[in-house]
Amino acid sequence: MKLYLAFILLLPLMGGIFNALLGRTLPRRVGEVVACGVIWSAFACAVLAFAGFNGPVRVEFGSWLAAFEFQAPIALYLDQLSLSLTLMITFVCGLIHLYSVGYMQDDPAHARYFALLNIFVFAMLVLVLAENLPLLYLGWEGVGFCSYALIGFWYTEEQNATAGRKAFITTRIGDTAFGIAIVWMYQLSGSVSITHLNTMGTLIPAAVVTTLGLLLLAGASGKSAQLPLSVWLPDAMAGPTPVSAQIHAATMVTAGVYLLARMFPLIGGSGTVRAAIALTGGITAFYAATCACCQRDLKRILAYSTISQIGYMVLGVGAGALTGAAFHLLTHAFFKALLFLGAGCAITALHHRQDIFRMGGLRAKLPAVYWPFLAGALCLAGFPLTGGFFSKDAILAGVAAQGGPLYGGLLLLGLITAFLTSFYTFRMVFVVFHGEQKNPLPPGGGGLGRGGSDNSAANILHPPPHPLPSREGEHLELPKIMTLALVPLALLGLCGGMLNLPSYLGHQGILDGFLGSIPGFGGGEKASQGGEIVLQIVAAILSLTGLGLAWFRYTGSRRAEALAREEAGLPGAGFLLNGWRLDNLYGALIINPFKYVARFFWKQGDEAGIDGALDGLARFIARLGGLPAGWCTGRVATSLFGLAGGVCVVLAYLVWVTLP
Amino acid sequence: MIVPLEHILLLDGLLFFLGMGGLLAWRANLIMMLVCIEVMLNAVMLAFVGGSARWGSADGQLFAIFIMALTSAEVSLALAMVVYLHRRRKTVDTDQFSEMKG
Amino acid sequence: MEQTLFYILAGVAVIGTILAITEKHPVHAILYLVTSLFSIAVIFYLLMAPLVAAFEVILYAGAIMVLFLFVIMMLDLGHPEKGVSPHWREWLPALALVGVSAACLAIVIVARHGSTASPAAASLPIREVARHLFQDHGLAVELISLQLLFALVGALYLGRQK
Amino acid sequence: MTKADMMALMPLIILAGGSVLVLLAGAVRPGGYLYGLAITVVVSALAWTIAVPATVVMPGLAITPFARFFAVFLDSAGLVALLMATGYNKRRGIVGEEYPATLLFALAGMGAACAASDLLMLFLGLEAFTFAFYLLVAIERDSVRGGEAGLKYLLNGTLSAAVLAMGIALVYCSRGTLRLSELARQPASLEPLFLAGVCLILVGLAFKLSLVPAHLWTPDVYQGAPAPVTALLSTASKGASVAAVLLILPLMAGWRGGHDILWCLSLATMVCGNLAALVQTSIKRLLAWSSVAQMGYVALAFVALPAGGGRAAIFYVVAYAAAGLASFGAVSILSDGSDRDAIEQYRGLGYRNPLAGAVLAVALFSLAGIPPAAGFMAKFAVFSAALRAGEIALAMVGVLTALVAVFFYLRVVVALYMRPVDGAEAAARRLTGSEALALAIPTLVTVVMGVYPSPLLDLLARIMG
Amino acid sequence: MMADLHLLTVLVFFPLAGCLLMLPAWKCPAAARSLALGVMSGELLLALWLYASWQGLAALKPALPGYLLVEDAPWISAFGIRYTLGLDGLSLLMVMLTAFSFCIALAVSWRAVGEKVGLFLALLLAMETGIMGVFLALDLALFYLFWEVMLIPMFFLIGIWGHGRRIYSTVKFFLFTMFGSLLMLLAIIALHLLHARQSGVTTFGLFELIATPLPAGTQLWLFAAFFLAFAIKFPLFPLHTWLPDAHTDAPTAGSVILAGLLLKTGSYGLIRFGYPLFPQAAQTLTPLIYTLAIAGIIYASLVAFAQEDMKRLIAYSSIGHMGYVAIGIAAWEPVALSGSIIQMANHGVTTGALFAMVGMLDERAHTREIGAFGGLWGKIPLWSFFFLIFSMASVGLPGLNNFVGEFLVLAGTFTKAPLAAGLAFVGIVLTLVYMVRLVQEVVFQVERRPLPLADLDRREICVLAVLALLVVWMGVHPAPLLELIHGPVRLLTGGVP
Repeated sequence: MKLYLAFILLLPLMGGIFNALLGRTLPRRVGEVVACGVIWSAFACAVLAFAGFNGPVRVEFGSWLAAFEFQAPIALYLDQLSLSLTLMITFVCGLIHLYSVGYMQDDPAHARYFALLNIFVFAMLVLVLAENLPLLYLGWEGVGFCSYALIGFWYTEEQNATAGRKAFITTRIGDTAFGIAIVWMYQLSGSVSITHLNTMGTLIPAAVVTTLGLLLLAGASGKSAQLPLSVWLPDAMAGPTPVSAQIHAATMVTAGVYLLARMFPLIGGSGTVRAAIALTGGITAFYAATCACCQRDLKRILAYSTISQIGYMVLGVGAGALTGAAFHLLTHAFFKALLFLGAGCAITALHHRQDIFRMGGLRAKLPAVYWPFLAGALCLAGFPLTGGFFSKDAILAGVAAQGGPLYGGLLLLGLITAFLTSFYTFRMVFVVFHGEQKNPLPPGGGGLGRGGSDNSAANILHPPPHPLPSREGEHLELPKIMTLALVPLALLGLCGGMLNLPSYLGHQGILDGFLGSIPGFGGGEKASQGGEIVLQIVAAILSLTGLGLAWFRYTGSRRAEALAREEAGLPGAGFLLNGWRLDNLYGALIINPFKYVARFFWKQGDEAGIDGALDGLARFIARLGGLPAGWCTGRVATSLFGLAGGVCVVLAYLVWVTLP
Repeated sequence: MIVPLEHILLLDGLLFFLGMGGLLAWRANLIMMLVCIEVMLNAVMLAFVGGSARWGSADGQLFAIFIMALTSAEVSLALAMVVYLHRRRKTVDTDQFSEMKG
Repeated sequence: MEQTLFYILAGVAVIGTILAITEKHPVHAILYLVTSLFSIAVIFYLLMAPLVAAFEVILYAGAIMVLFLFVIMMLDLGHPEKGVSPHWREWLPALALVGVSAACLAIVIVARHGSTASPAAASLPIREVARHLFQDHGLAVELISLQLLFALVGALYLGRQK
Repeated sequence: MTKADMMALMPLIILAGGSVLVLLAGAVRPGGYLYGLAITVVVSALAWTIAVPATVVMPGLAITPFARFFAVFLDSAGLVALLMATGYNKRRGIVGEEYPATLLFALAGMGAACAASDLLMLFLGLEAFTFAFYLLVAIERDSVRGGEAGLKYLLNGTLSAAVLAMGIALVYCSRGTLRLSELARQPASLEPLFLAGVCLILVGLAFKLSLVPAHLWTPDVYQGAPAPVTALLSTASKGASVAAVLLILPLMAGWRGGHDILWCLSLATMVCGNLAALVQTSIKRLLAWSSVAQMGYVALAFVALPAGGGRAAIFYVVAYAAAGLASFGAVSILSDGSDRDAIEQYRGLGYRNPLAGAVLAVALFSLAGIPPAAGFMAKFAVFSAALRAGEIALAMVGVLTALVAVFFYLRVVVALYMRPVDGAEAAARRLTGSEALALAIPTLVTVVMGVYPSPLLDLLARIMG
Repeated sequence: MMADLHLLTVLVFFPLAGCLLMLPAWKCPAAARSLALGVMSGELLLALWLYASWQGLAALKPALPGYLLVEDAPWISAFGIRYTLGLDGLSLLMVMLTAFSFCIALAVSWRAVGEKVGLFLALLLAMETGIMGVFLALDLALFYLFWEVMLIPMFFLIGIWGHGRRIYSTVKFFLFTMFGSLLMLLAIIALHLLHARQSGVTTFGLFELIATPLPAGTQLWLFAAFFLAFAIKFPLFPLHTWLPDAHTDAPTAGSVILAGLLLKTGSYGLIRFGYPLFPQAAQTLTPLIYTLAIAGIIYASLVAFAQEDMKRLIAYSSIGHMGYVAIGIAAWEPVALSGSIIQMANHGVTTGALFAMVGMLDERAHTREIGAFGGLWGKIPLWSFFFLIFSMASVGLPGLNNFVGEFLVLAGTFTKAPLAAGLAFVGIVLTLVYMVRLVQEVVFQVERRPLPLADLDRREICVLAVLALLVVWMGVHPAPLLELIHGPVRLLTGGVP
């Protein structure tokens, strides 16, 4: 097991280093083979580990941070949760790597790309497998860095680089809370081992647990793009599409969910924390779904949907439905990767155009993309019997089982969100793949529709990274590997439900059984079977309604009118398009004051204040020097006066002293 | 001792400070400044002679004689310098010799 | 008798000095000063220092003052109308400074402990003084003679025309 | 006078006789060899002082280890100044036997002052060397400034001589003796008249040490005098005056007021000297003000006399003298040819004339009290004495003014090394052997004293008993 | 046996010997360079050899508990000053850092310094002696001597080979540091006198003086003087303004040494002298130190964000990073202190590397204005690659070196002062903000001004590769270093040897 784990981690790392150091000099193919090879080998190792798995193991490789009682060795912890995530990560990422070979075939910077992608996988795996929090933090920050570098991959565009920076900084704000939580836990228990900490729940005062939980929630919000730190994710779509798939759908954003689930035995003891988690998740899910309804950039729709779906998972964690959350995490990884990759195919085919209003009718032109994409969309929309349906339902059932006004409200919110999800998903599907493509492009090219986009979000609809020769009307030939990679994901997405069928279908779900033994996962009230069935029926109806509404609006004769009206801008659409204008809010509240204060401190604090005071002091002293120097007039009489004055003063002093 | 030492000292203090006052005031004429210095040194001699008389020791008188010798040496050099400077600047006003200052 | 003489001489010396240092005409000033010096010489004599008194007359009132006169005449400074005598504004700070100092010194002198016990010392014979001078202060004599030599050297050096 | 007395006095006799000899030789045959002759005289006096450890007490003079130490110190300074002057005077047209002879006489006077055992000898010694300096300062007859400087020094000097003599007279009137040893034996209560006398003596010596307020002549005289003369004036004469003060201070050892006077002198001198140096543009004036300031630290050591301040003062003045000789020596070399005096004109000279530049830099760092130069050890000694004496406030002021001092010393260093040379100037003249020696000796002393001051400190400890 | 070799003396004075040997090689740059290289690498080898054998040395149990090597000889007996050098784990780490940084400084100035090469190298060597002395001296007077000695070469280095307002900067640097150290000198003397008064022994030996019982008020004043000197070197807000100027205007080698070593002397002094000598006073002032350090972190990070000059930005980042060191010291807790010490080494490597890289860029482009660059990844990828690594190290990315120090500091500090540690965490975000801005504007985006830039040459690659390896090694496997300082830290924080 130690060997497997070592390989799982080392292979991607080595691949990354190999590509970073040598990738530029070696033939392209070598780099690609190495990059994909290491991930698949890691997957193989994961499978082997799965096969040999018989209970949680802790493996220590060496010391890392070791100072007195602070011990954070390089130690891994393989249990059911980390194992299943490892499997998922290596598998999905493997597919994404393969896909990338096709997607990036024209990009000269492939070495950097694959190096980062590999290191990203490594970091994610460290995050998942870490036994102690500092190591987890290493992975945590590692994915942050890789996402930064990958989002800004096409760095020549300022927006891309800025988006990367935004992602890095925003997630780091959350990380800070996480970091504080780590050192706090160390202070409380003298240890940073996750397994040890999870046994401490009862020994720590409730108020402290609550604070810790909130700190962890803040950390998770950063990585998982939950409110209020969700703003980075939509912008992060600036990166290459496989990157979006890998980072912002399948792996990195789930880190927060993973963290909360991992630490649930510690923090779940506090009702406040649970409620806060659930509330964050629920509101985020709703928030992102509303935003997704109005987006016109294909990838941004998916981005908001990701936020929304992660919101579900967080909601699930908050409701104690950890298994449900994990279940949704897995299925979401499959179908969201699928959707991104499919979207990538479409975008590639359209010369890196992402505005859905400029698309249409792709069903005929790209059938190999359409059908897997549709499968993904069905999952996302929670179409009955797909994987997404079951997993989302598991969460909602968990919420329902909690009862009470708060969770009741959240359930309602979740259901509305489900409806919205279905609507925007199929809006996307129908607009992109059905109907006719809407040409011509506005003059000047660039592939951007500027109509009605008086908002900053339109800036994110970036032009192609590498200006391609204008071959309008033509579609690029997609490399086969790109479309092939969609197939397994589509199958997994559709059949993902098999992983954990609801118990009313006869027996305990696979995941329920598998994960149940992990501390915390067994908990959470189970909904009654009847209630669960009712809930599923409601959800199915909502999903279908959403689908129907989208069908009604975006196909056939109404399509043109709807699109025209949306392009002109619906009332309130700008608000939703810009994600409730959170960016503007933060800009006004934080960023601009920050810049102002920075400059103020520099100019007024350092230069005018401290330096000015010191220079002034120096000048003052120099002026003071003029006094004794000015006394020296050069006339003899002055110096004689000095001497005589000395005599006078001394004698006067003597008189003063000796004669009382 | 014909008079108390204090009286001699008072006289000599008076002369000494008269000389000093003159020295300070007569900045316009170098010769007069030297004259004033003579007055001062003379007063010092008076003090020594008074002290000698008070204590009955020869040291005071000898000191006075030495001062006299010293004075003549200094005056001769000083007057040479007056001549030297007067030759260059045609003045004995010491305020004129203030090229260096600050 | 001697006491009275002392005070008269002291008065003469002070007045002579005051006149000397306030006189505008350098030659007159020198003459006033000579007067003062003579009276001081007599005081020296009264104070049983005949040798010093003699030197005072010979050296001070004689040689040095003549030297002054010589230089004044050589440089043709004997024209008071050309020279500038100190303005009262120049006298004022000088007098203030000096006045305070003199007053302080006077206080110190007057406050002297045990002032009354002034023994009337016998006059030291000149032979005794001379023996003292060359026996105890032979080195000082050498030093001062060297200094006189260098006064000569210096005066020659500075006075030499190019 | 016994043979032993003669042996002990020999250095003084050599110097005095040497000065007459030089005068005579110059009268017979003028020429540059006179400097060589003078150097020989100084070296032999120096060698004699070191080689013949005699201790005699005569009326007026007491050849004690203290005096012998100062004799060595002063003769070395004189030697360096002579070495410096050989080339400088030739270039500046100061010919004739007067210069070396007067210098030797000055050394003899200083030696006498340091060895004085009564106030008469002290006075005569002090006046002898001051007198010699009247001539030396004005010795450059072509220079307008020389004459002016000579006049200023003369007038101030005679006034201070009068004050000093007056002080001695008062002391004499009060006690009836001139012997230092008898005067230092203190009665239960000190007579005001006596104290007034001592105070006046102090003021007279303050002139020699250029302590505030009797310091105003210093910048003018230093600037006007030829650089080698300034070097000697600022070092040896200070050394002799420090010795004189150390001889005088026991007279008022038990008097609190003496401490207060010195305290004020020290404070005012440190503050005024360092502040005024800040605004100087002429390098000689800067060094002059700095020497004023340095004497403030010496005065600080005087304040701390009961706590080992005497040793600190001597150490300080030796360190200062080494640095002062080095700096004025370097200035005399760097300024030659032209009348280079403004700091601005020294830009880039550190490269044109590396040895002189480096020596100046080392000297300035020493003056600034930055290790490993001797100045640091000197400040260390002074401050530790001051703190031991409980003078915390004065030590703080000393430290802060030392910081100010660092600034103006650095200004010169900056000019030497960090400003571009303007214009293409002729390559530097090669230094003559004597000049190089004159630079090397004080620099070496500065560095060695800074790194390994133990021997000197131990020697001083023995001397000061 | 090893004590007989006087290794510490060699360590301190070997560079000085090299400096003197430079005199004959004055006129020949090539000879001067090879001489300096020989001396510096010899020094590095010696340091590394000491490191390799430190456990053996520890087993020999020299005179002082916890020390590996000690040398002691009378020096200025009149003042009670002794020549005492001692090497423990903490010193050894600093010695290695010193020897290493000087090699780096030499390497980066190999071509950059074209004129007065002999003088330049002589000054570097002289400074190495001074800094080595600071890290090894155990006698307060000796320490002070070295402390001052190291300033002079730096003064010349900045003043002669610097850029911009170099004279203003160098004088400011000198005066600032002198200000603090002069007061420290008084405090040292006062401590010595107090000790002498109590025990009758005149000594400046650290361990004798530690034993001096002091009344609280006195202790506070003395500590304040020490602290001022160290805080200026650190530099702590608001005494930091010399640093941006000095760094910006210094030549590259100067910046490397300044950042790598001179700042460390402040923290080293606080650890070695300040806290052990005045424990109660330090305790009293701890809130102040926290406040200053955190204010410094936040303030410097904000100001860094507004900078337009790359070097200045990195200079401000130094202030922020050293703030963590200060916090760790203030906590005076084993974990935090270990973190601080490690962070000292880390900061030396990382920031030194960043300065070196900016220097390389400056050599090529003759500007350091952030606005002049852009898109360097496309133009000089190697440079950009290394720059990215070092800047990520600087922001404390786990797996790279700075994280180790910062995290240990924060973990340790949190046990003592949660609020301080929490606020310091905020600083991490701020660090990221300005560093990422720098990276983005310089490395990414498009070229803003056409500059003739060539990528790194072989010498530069070697230098940076070594640094990068070190950055990674110290980030991934800091255990040997932590082990090295374990003993000293335990002793310092009150453990038994």
